[in-house]
Formats: sequence, structure tokens, C-alpha cells
Amino acid sequence: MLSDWGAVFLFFVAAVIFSAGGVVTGFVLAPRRTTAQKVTTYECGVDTIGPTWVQFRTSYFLYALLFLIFDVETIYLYPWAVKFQSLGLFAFIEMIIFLFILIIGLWYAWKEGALEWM
Amino acid sequence: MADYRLPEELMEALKSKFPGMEVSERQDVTLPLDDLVPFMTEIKENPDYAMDFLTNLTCVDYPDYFEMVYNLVSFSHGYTLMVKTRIEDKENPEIPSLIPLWSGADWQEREVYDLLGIVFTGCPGHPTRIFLEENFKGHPLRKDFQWEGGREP
Amino acid sequence: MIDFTLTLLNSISWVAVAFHTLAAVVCISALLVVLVRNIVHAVLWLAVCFVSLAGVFMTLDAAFIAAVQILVYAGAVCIMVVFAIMLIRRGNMGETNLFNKQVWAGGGVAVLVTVLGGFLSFRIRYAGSAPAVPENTVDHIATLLLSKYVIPFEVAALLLLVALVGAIFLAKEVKADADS
Amino acid sequence: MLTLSVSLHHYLILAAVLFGIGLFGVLTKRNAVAVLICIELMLNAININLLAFNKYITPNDFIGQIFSIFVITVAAAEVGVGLAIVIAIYRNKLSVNLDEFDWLKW
Amino acid sequence: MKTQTYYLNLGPQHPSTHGVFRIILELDGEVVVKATPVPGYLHRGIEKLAEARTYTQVIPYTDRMDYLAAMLMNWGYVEAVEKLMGIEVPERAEYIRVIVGELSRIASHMIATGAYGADIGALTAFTYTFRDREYVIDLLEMVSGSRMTFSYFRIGGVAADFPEEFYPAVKKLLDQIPAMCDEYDGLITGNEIFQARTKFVGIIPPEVAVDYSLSGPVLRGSGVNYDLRKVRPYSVYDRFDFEVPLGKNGDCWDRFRIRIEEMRQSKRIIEQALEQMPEGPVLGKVPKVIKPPVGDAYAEIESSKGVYGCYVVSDGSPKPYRVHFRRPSFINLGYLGKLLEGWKIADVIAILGSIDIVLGEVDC
Amino acid sequence: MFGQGLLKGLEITWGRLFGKKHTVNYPYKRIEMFPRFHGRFQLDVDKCIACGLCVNACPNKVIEMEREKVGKKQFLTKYVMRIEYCLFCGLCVESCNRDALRFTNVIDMNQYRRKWVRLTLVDRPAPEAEETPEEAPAKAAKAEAAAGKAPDKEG
Amino acid sequence: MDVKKTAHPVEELTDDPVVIDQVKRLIHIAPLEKLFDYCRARSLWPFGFGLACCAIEGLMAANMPRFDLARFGFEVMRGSPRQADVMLVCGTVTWKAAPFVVRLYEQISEPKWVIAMGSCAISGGPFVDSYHVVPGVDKLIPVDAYIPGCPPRPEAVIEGWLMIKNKILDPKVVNKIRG
Amino acid sequence: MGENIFVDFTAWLRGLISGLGVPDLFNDIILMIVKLAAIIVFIALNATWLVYMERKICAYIQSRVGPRHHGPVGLLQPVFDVVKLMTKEIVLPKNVDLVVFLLAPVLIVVPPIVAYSVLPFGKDMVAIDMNIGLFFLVAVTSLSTIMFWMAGWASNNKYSLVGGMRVVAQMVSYELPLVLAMLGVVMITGTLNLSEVVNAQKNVWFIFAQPIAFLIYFIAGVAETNRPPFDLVEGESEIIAGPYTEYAGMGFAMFYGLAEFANMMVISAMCTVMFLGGWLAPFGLTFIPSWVWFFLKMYLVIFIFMWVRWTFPRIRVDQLMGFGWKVLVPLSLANIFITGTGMYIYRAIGW
Ligand code: SF4
Ligand code: SF4
Ligand code: SF4
Repeated sequence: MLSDWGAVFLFFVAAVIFSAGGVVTGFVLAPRRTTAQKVTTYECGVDTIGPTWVQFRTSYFLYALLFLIFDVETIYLYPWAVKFQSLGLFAFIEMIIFLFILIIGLWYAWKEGALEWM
Repeated sequence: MADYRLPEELMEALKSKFPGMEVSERQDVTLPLDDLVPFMTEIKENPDYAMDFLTNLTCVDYPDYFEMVYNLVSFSHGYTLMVKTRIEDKENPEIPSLIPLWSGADWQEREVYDLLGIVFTGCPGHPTRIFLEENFKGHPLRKDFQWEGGREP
Repeated sequence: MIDFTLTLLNSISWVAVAFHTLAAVVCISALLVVLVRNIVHAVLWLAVCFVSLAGVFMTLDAAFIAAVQILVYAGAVCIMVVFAIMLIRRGNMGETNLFNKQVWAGGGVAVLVTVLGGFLSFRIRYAGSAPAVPENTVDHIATLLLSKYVIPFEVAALLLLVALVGAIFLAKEVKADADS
Repeated sequence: MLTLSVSLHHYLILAAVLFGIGLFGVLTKRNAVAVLICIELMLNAININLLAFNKYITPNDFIGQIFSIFVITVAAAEVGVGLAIVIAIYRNKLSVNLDEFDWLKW
Repeated sequence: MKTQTYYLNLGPQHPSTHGVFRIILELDGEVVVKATPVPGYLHRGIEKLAEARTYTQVIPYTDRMDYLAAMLMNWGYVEAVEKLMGIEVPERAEYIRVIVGELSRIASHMIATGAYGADIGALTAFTYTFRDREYVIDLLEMVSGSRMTFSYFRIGGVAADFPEEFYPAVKKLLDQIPAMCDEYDGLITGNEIFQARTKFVGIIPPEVAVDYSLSGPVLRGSGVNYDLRKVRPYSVYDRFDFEVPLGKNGDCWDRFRIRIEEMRQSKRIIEQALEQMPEGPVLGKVPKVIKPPVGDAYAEIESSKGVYGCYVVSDGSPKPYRVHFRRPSFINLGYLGKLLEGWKIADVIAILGSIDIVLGEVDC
Repeated sequence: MFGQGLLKGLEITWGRLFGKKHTVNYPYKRIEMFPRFHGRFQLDVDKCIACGLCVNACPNKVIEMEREKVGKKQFLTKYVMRIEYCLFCGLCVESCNRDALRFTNVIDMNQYRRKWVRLTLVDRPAPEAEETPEEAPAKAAKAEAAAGKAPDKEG
Repeated sequence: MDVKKTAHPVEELTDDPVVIDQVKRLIHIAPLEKLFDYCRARSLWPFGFGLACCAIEGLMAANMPRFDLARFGFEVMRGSPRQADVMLVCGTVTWKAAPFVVRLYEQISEPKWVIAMGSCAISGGPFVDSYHVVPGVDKLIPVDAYIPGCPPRPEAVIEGWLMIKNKILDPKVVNKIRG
Repeated sequence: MGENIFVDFTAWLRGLISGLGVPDLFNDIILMIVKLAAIIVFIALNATWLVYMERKICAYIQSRVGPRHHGPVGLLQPVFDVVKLMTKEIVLPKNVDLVVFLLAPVLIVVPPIVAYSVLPFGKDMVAIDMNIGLFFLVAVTSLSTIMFWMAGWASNNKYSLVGGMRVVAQMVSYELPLVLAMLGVVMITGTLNLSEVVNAQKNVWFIFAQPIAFLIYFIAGVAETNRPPFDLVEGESEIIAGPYTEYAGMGFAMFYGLAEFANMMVISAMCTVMFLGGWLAPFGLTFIPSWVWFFLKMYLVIFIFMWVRWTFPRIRVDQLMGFGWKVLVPLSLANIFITGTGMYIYRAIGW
């Protein structure tokens, strides 16, 4: 029997082939003409000032951090939710404690202004 | 039509302060160049006039001189006033900038500089061209400006 | 002819094929993570590595862990690293992932450890080869997690909290500076 | 005939190789972020081991899987804090070049 | 930590600069550290061209400044020339001017409203305003023959009287205007997202607004009651009863809301004007060749963007010696650079849109 | 309450979804033009007396006119509107007191080439009538038109 | 087999690798080109590029409820030149703007077309005598269709789009005077 | 009638192939490839149709008529667009990171396509009936984030970069409420298998049992697909086209047409499965095949997406993040508590 992961693998490969095929068709069928002006970066029609790959602010990083922590949290939550009905009250309380600890984290982040966008 | 001119007595007071000033019958004030800044400061700061709004600022290129034209409005009293001053030096016209008094003068002065080449002194880095590119030759609104139109026969 | 092909194909262990392909992808992408000179490319290769590792996990019948792998590593860790890079990078991108002076020494140590590990692994003995695939891993994980391993479970939450607070604390100063 | 097959050893060797690559990176990279990335690789190698043992030795205990979840948790926390530290260092030194911090060399 | 700032060109070609206008933004992340507006991409030298045209021939050129409210542009210019020559404009012409002027204002504000919606992201509002503007434009086309560049005013009056079919059409439109405004209000003004985007964004304090010579809805948004139609009524505006909507906070939302309010007021003015309109000629006694006496004149009207002034100098010949236009959008833009500092990229668009510029007018 | 405005907006768009459509299906159905519409020009040659008022009224020297004196009358030989320069302001039409020059409601003046854009309304030789030597006015008109091409002289 | 040895005919004519590439490509897909043109002509996306007054009529009014270019599928206005097909030059091109107009035109990916809308874009129009106005955008970039008017009515703009469509379908139409 | 045509067809195909003596595994693979092809064709067709639908709905909302002249009622318009885009030059600007630049559009459609593998389109109509289907789907869709970022970063364009950073921050922030909102459903059903989730809604759809979760899911779903009012990524009026600014031709088509609509379909299909009872027929209207119901519901959700899109203005980036973290995340956490407590209370009084 084809196992699940095998099927997923098939899907994955097919998706790549499909989309790569699309892009390659574009390259095959489309006319090409390259001029010096054409390949310049588009920035509203004028030259870019300064380097493009620039530094970005901390706020993005903090969001990513929060997401990472909470994403990890979900991997605990999902198994728990699945078994929620059969695990009993104790597990529920466990999870409340677990969540509570993380909510403290969220609260801290909120308080410290990590949720503010600058 | 209601009258928005300055009352006579205020005008008289100004006249006594700035003897060089001429007033036309339409109450356009013409000033010597040196009096410009003191006069403007006076009519802006003095609460009797309180000309707090600089509506318009432009310049005309007459054959012998440049004439700067300022249109002022007082919000509290409702007066309007047109102030003119002549720049006799046609080669290197210079006039003190009014940005310290009205920030709104900034772009208008830049426009005048750009199109007529009047240099406004008193603010470093000002004026610069605003419409035309830095390397544009000449000042188009001067009467002697020469250019080629692109009309085809 | 068809018969032959069919028997041939039938005889192949597809798990093995998958494993070897995935393992190759894992190793190559991991190597590239170390070798490419542009750190952004390194991160992208890292994502490839993580995804194919998820594939490896699937061959180990750990579908849940595989999904977690994708979710956490490819989805979150990579993003996080990317942001960190965007934040601290200055100047030329091409030369951001260079070696230091201890390449040879480091390489030696690494090879040594690898060989040792590989050697040790052959000394492991275990019974049975391919045990039955257990159904519903998630259920079991949940049950175990909330009964037998409940202490580590809560500790994990604490760990996450501490990490969150610590990281925010560290990064926050950065933010405060930026404001001034 | 192809004689491909998989056994525990395959996984262990894969893990060892991955671990080795990670270690190599950790020891030789100049960029602190790269070092962190390589640590991630090493942790993943450990996960392979855990899952492989889980499957081949204690298929019904799920200890390996649960442990790998914990490992992933730890790894996530480590990345978060690690990167925050890197950023904090960068703020002071305007560089993440590990060669330049004697006090961080190990 | 100081992150590197970087420069971003917003424009010259950008969907929300309302034409060819460029702002060089110095950004830190998404926050504007410094903004340098660069106008001039549409500088066409109208003032110079006017010196080579006769007085009447300048009128079509004024259309091309604020092409969204061209009637008002005509008006300011002919007002100045009439002042210079001392021409009496017939009553009926004045009323016609008021009507078409206010219609033009409505059309202009409709675009401003819709385009602002589009800037904020509500494209549908844009189409609604345009849909309704078509009906306003229809009226103006009926009287002038063009859809945008009307050249309808003449020195001493207007080009032609209203055609008969104009009156029912304008009545019909006026009846619809409140419903239209309500629709915009419901779709844009009342929308919480829109309010969140615009309230307390880009605040201009009243003193600053006056200091920078801002005018029009931008000035009134800051709460300064300065509408020439009320303060110094020109033409026949002193005969109408209308209100000048004012803002409270001087933020984008106020500036935006005022325009919708003004549409409603314009509707009132038109209604009154239609009622009071006398019969009579539409063109005063004007010499065939217009040769004003030597001298100068400065006249102002309240255009849809603010105080629109025109300064005309005559040397006695049939061509003006010098014409200068005080263009409200141009001067309103003067404060933009300062105003943008500290806001985010998205706010830049919101602020620029709330000033409602027309590049033809800015660059002249 | 928060969300009221959002719902209101949804309500409006929902209404519009089924509301009246305002589109005119253009190439198949046309909007009727208003009589004053400034479309393509039309010259009634019989009415035109070649007086040149329209040429003078035009702010942008769009109209090129050539005339010849045939007998007592001016005879229009050429009347070209270079509408690539035209402002469609209507000053020319207004100035024509013979009602010879008029706007039609034709919208489509598009061309694939620039040189075809201009409208040649009249281009005909002068009738063979005895040609008087007084061609001076025509010359003058030509010179005037030529002078118009360099407006900088006027500045 | 022989084909490989002898040079491709086009290579005897030119050395330019770009041209050779193009010609070869065209030969390969020539039969399809008709089909492509059929589709291209029906899917022209404008470049949202407004310069002056004409932009209101040409870019906005023509897209708005009453005239609705969307009926022809020409409404997907792109802000980036890479994704656009047709550059509608609507308005006055000044000398200050000329460099970026050219650049934006260049940056549009092939195939591309240009419509000059309004007197200004055709010839400088009302401002042709000005010191700062380009007398016609065809001085800068090739133009495929001219729409006179100041501003042209949206109907005329729609006609302009249909002209481009016709031109793609049958390139010979450009040799005919319309109307 | 029609109910089982797909299921029957598969069974027939399976029989046919095994009749040829093909081993089971291959039979599986061939069948899977057939399903795969069907899904890809389905996505492609739907994306084209959705482009048309979007334009038409947009037009109707704006009192216009929309595509009309090309093909019957303009139906062929998106087809022409696709062919046009296919034959449009793909510009490769200088200074781009070429490999990443080209990989991004290729990879961007992979996550949605893979996600389809576990979606039940109808009764017994699921390519892979995976035990952890839901979790798998969440994991796979989270991969899109990095592709968007690749596009934004590789373009070497500041607009793209700003857009790329925004898209990551946004998708990351809204993924969390999305995932947490679904948790409530999982708590009730006790399974991660999507078919079982649907079956669990036999009595009551979860939109009624979990209204808060539905709302959160919907909002977060709109944000995940980067559609207005959360379209800061493309933010036409701000940053031109965001990460896709430099993409032309097919590269652009992948982002704009395929990925966007495929993602939207995944989100709305998930919404159908999780909250709207999947393929289950409401009011006992079972004579209509299950998959028809599924599509109807899916399209209903898609329509709401579009309706919302053409009504609301765009939210600003800081408000977006604030809303996600300060409103949606706490709300979804609260939802978990409420669900848990509610279920205990329900059990206490019910049983
Ligand atoms: S419409 Fe105006 S620009 Fe055109 S020819 Fe007549 S007068 Fe000249
Ligand atoms: S003004 Fe009228 S009559 Fe005179 S030349 Fe012109 S068109 Fe002819
Ligand atoms: S042609 Fe006329 S309407 Fe068009 S841009 Fe030029 S002046 Fe404006």
C-alpha cells in the first residue's frame, strides 16, 4: 500500500513540476529583449538611492519571536485537544496552567511594548 | 462690496514709521528694499495689524527692476494688504527671505527663485530650484529668457 | 518484460528508496548551509533541510513530529533567523557566511565525531526490524504527555516563558535605543 | 537487483553525519547567526536518533516522540534567546563576527 | 540600536501620488525620518505661455491647472482681469458662475473623496464617486461642451447661457446629492478601519496651518474658519446662506470629512442660486479687443483646494505682461515634508491624499 | 458599537451588487452628445468668407489657413486644423460670426500615425478665375502664421 | 543532421546573439504566434501611469462605471511596469519627466504598446511652445496609437484600445487612415 | 445520482488497473496520480474561474458590468489573460538574486497544492485520508510565508523588500489565531482527521457551536491570504505590488493568479470543513451530491471574501499587528477556555 507520506511526496513533486512547468513555458514562449534600462530596478521610474538590502527594525524580530514561542505551544495544544474529552479534568487544569504560563509571556510582551509596531 | 483695506489711521501710523513707503490709491504699499523686513515684522507682530497669513508672493520682471509682490491677510481683523518692493539690481537680484516670519514663504520663494532667479538671503540652503532641474539654464519668467518651442511646421 | 519490471518494482523497498533520497537531500542541504557564502541562502537551504528531515521523520512513522518539524522549524525558526539577519546585516550580502581560521581543525573534529558516532551506532543491537505502525500517534502522545510526563510538560511551558521574557528583554533594549 | 533497505543503523548514520556537519559549522563559522543555525542542525540530528530509537526499539512507548517534542521546544527557545543575544551583542559591537569577540570564543 | 535608514522614492510614477510627484523618503523600517517632496514633473510654464497669449486666450490655459475644478480656475483669472479693467459682470452671469463653480467644486470634491478612499484601499468608493461625478460632468458639458477643460468663462461674463434642458437636469442631480453623500459616508467615513487609518494621523495644528499659508479644506480641517466665500464674499456669495464646515483635530479625517460636508453645502448654494437667478445677459459690456489699462490686479477666489489667487500685470497691450497664479495645492504642499516626519509609509499616502493635490496646479 | 460601520459598508455594497448598472455599452451603444459638445471640427466651406478671425482667436495657432483673392472675394484654398495642438476650447468657433466653423459630435479622431491626426478641412485649388495680382493679403496671412511658429519672439 | 553542421540561415545575416535567438525562437513558435496574438489582443493590461489632466479621463473615467473598460478586459491596472502591456501616455510630458517616462517604457516587459492620449502626449499640445514640455511623446518612445483631444472623451480612449487590439490582430491596419 | 460518481470512478479505475496485474502499490500510485492531476486541474480551472468571478463581482459591486465582450459574457477573459501572461517576457532585472528570484514563484504554489491532498471534497472524496490531516494542513500552509519572503528579498527592490517583510510579519501573526481557532473544533471532535471532523457535524455545524472561533478563523483567513482589508503586502497604493513588483509574465501569474486564489480556496475549503459542515447537506437535502454541497459552501465563503474585499479599506500595518496580537490571539485563547469549560458544564448537566 501507498502510505500517507508517499502520497504527500507525490503531491509535492507534482506541485513543483506543475509550477516549474508554468514558469518554463513562460520562458519558452515569451519574446525576450533586454536593454540596459529594462533590467534596472523599478522604483517609480527613477534611480534607487542607496543600497537596497537594508537593515530592518527590531519589531519584526519580536513578532517572529512571539510567533515562534506560541507556535511551539500549539504543538502541545493539539494533542491535548484531541484527547481532551477522554483525559479528564486534571488534564484540562494542566493545560490551563500551561496556557496561563504562556499568557504571562504574552502579557509581558504586551507590557514591554513588543506588540507595538514601530 | 465690503472694504477690507487697512483703516486710515493704521496706515498713517505705518507711514510715520516707514517714511520711505508709498501708498497707491488702491492701498498697495511700495517699500524700499531695506524697509521690507522691518515693515513685515511690524505688520505681523503688531496686534493692530496681525497680518498672520501670507497669501501670495510673487515677482514681476519689469524692464528696469524686479518688483516683489506680497499679499497679506489678517485673520483677526480681516484686512488685506498688498506690499510691493523693488529690486533695482537686475544682474544679481537679492532680497531677504521672509521664511522667519511666515514659513509659507518657503515654497513660494523657491518658485520665484526658480522661475525668476531672485535670490532670497537669510536662510542657508535656500532657495533651491523647485520645478526645474538643477542644471536648467536661465530663469524662464524673465523677459529675456530665450528658448525653443517644439512646434513642428 | 512487463512482468519483470513489475516484479522488480515490487521487490524494491520504497521506504528505503525514500529514505535514501531524503537522507541525501538532508545531507547535501545541510552541507550547503555550512558552505554557501551568503547567509540568506544558508537559511533557505536550512529550510530545505528541515522539510526533507520532516520526510525522514515520516519514514519513521512519526507523522505528527514531521508536521511539527515543518511547522516549527521551517515555518517559524527560519523566519526568525531571517528577521535576525535582516536586522543585523550591514553591507555586502555575498560575504556573510564565511569560515573562520579553524576550518581544518574544526573539520577534523567534526569528521572524528561523525566517524565515532557512526561506529558506535553499529554496536547497537535491537530486536525486530520493522514493527507494526501504531495508529494515532497523537492520541498516545497526548495521553503520555499529560500523565506520565506532566512535569516536563509544565517545565516546557516555563522554559518557553523564560525564553520569551529573556529574548524580549534582550531585544527590548535594542528597541529602546532605537527610539532615542 | 536493488538491495536497498533501511534499518536503525541507517538512521543513526544519517544522524551522525548531520551532527558532524552541524558541529563543523559551529566550530568554523564566523557569523554568530550561522553558528546558531548549525546548532539547530545538531539538535535535529538528535531528533532523528530519538525517533529512530522510538520506532525500532520501543515502538509502543512513544518516549522518543515525546522527547523529540521537548527537544524541539528547547531548540525553539534556544534560537529565540540565542538570536536575541546576537542582536544585543551586535548593538554593542556593530558586528556579529565571532572572531572579534575574544570573550565569546570557546 | 540605530538601524540604517534607507531612501525610498515614492513617485514620480506611483499609484497614489495623484500624478507625477515625487517624495524622497528617508525611512527607518517603515517610519519616515525625513521626507523631501520634489514637484515639477508637470511644470508646463503656463505663466510664461500666458505672456504670449491675449487675455481671452489665457482662459483655456487656466483650465489646465486644476483640471478637476476647471471652472473655478477660470473664475479666478477672469475675476482678476475684470478687476483690472473695472468691468461690471451682469447679475445673471454671476449666478451662472456660482452655479457652475459650485458644480465644479462638487465634482472636484467627489474625486478627492473617492481618490482618498482609493488611497486608503477602498477602491469601490472611488468608482462610486466617479459614477456620480459623471452626472455632474454631464451638466457642465451641457453648458460648456467639454468634460473637463471647460473654458466657459469669459472676461465680463460667461460664454453662453444655460441651455433649457439644464434646469431639470440640475434639479434631478441636486436631489440625489444628499443620497450620494450618505453613500460615501456609509462606505468610507463611517467605516471603522477608515477611521482608524485617518483619525489623529497627520495632525496640522491651526497655528502651523496659518504659518504655512495653507488654505482650503486643509486649513479648515485644523479649525481655522477661513473661507473666502464667507470671509470676503466675492461675486454674489454674500446672498447665499451656507455653512463652512470646520474640523476639530486637524487630522486627515477632518480634512476628508470637510469635503463631503462642503458638497452638501454646495448643493444648498446651487439651490439658492437657481431660485434667485435673474434674467438678463450673460456677457457684460466688453470691448472686442481686451486691452486693460496699465496696472496690476490681484483677485482671489475660494477654489476647491483653497485660496486661488491670480495676479495680472498689464502694460496696456492686448497681452498680459505677467500673470501669476497663487495655486492652493502648491502652497498646501509646502508643509508636506515636515508633516510626514514620524509617520509610516501607509500614513504618507493617507496624508498626501488628504491634502488633495492636483499636480497640474502644483506645478503650473 | 464597533463594527457598525463595517456592516453598513457591507450593506451598501450588497445593495449595489444587485443595483442598477451605470455602464453604457460603448461601441454598440452610444451616449448622446450634447449639442454644445466639442468634437471634431466641421467647416461649412460655402459659409466661410476666409476672414481669418478664427485663426486669430486660437490660443495655440492651431488653424492654418490659406486664401487667395479671386475677383473681389477671398477664396479659401486651404484650411488645416492641426488638432494635435488643439485645446478644444471653442474660441475659434465662437469667434466665427458666419457660423461656418462648427463642432460636430464626432468623438473618434484617433489615428495610427501622427501625421494623419491633423484635419484638412479644405484643400482645393483656387478657381481658374482671372487671378488678380493682389495676393498681398494671402501672403500676409501666411507670414503671420509663420511668425506664430516662433512665439518666443513675442516674449 | 545536416542542419546542425550548417549555420542557421539567420546566422549568416547577423552576429547579434540576441537577434539569432529571437529569430530561432520565432521560427519555433511561429505557428502559435497567431494564437498568442489572438489572446494578447484581448488581454491588454494598462500601466497605471497618469501624467496630467488626460489621466482623469483616460485612466480613471474610462475604467469607471459609465465607460468600463473592464468589459474588454483592459482594466487590470498594474502599478508596476513589469506586469503591464500598454502604456497609456496621458498627459504632458515635461523634460524633467522625460527620463523616467523612457525608463518606465523600457521596463515594461515585452510585448508592449504605447498609446499617446491627448494633444499633449501627441505633440506637446497646448504647451508645445513651452520651454519645459516635450513636443510629443513619440520623440521619446515609439507610439502605436494617437488619440487627439484635450482631453479626449473616454469613448475615444476606448476606441484607442480597440485600435491597439486591431493592430495586434492585423498589423497592416496601421497603414490605413481611419475615419 | 451523481453522489458517488467520483468514488465509483476511482473504484472502477482501480479494478481496471489491478485487472492488468499491476501490483497494489502501483495501482495506488497510478490512482494517486490521477487524483493529483484532477486536483491540479481543479485548482487551475478554479483559479481561472475565480479571476473571472472576482472581476465580475468587483464590477457588479461598483455598478459596472465587468468582462463582457471576450467570450460568452466575458467568460474567456481569464483564459486570454493566462495565455497572455504565458507569452509575456519574464524580465530578469540585474542585481536580483537570480536563483531565489526564480524559485520563489515556482515554490509558491506548492504549499496550497499539497494542502489539497488532505481536503475532503465530498463523501469519501479525499486524496489522502490522513490521521493528522488538520495539523498537516496547518504545517504545510505555514510554508508559504517563506516563499513570499524569498520573492521580496530576491527582487532587490525596496518596495519588494518592504512588502516581503510585511508579508512575513503579517502571515506569522495571523497564523497563530488561525491555528488556535481551529483548536476549539478539535476539542469538540477529538480528531485531527478532516473527514471525521465533517462527520462530527452531523447534528450541528460548528459555526453555531463555535461562533467566536469561526469569526477569528475568518478574519485570520483573510489575513493569511493577504486579501483586503489585510492586503498590505500588495498594498497597490503604497508599495506598488509588494514582493511581486519585479515579477513579470508567468512569474507574476504564479503569485497573482494561482497562489492567491489557490490559497484562498484552501482557506475557504478549510472553513467549510471546519465550520460549515463540509459536504454535509443542510436541511436533509441529500439528493444533491455531497461534493456539490461542498463547492456551494466553499464558494459562499469565497464570495464573502470578495464582498469584503471590495468594501473595506486597507488597514495599516501597526493596526494589523496590534489587532492580531492584542485582539485575536487573546480571543482565541479565551475561546479555548470557554470551549473547555463549556464542554464540562455541558457534560455535567447533559449526562
Ligand atoms: S478649439 Fe481652441 S485651440 Fe482648437 S482650434 Fe479652436 S481656438 Fe484653437
Ligand atoms: S472665422 Fe469663420 S468665416 Fe472667418 S475664416 Fe474662420 S471659419 Fe471662415
Ligand atoms: S491634452 Fe489637454 S487635457 Fe490632456 S493633458 Fe494635455 S492639456 Fe491636459
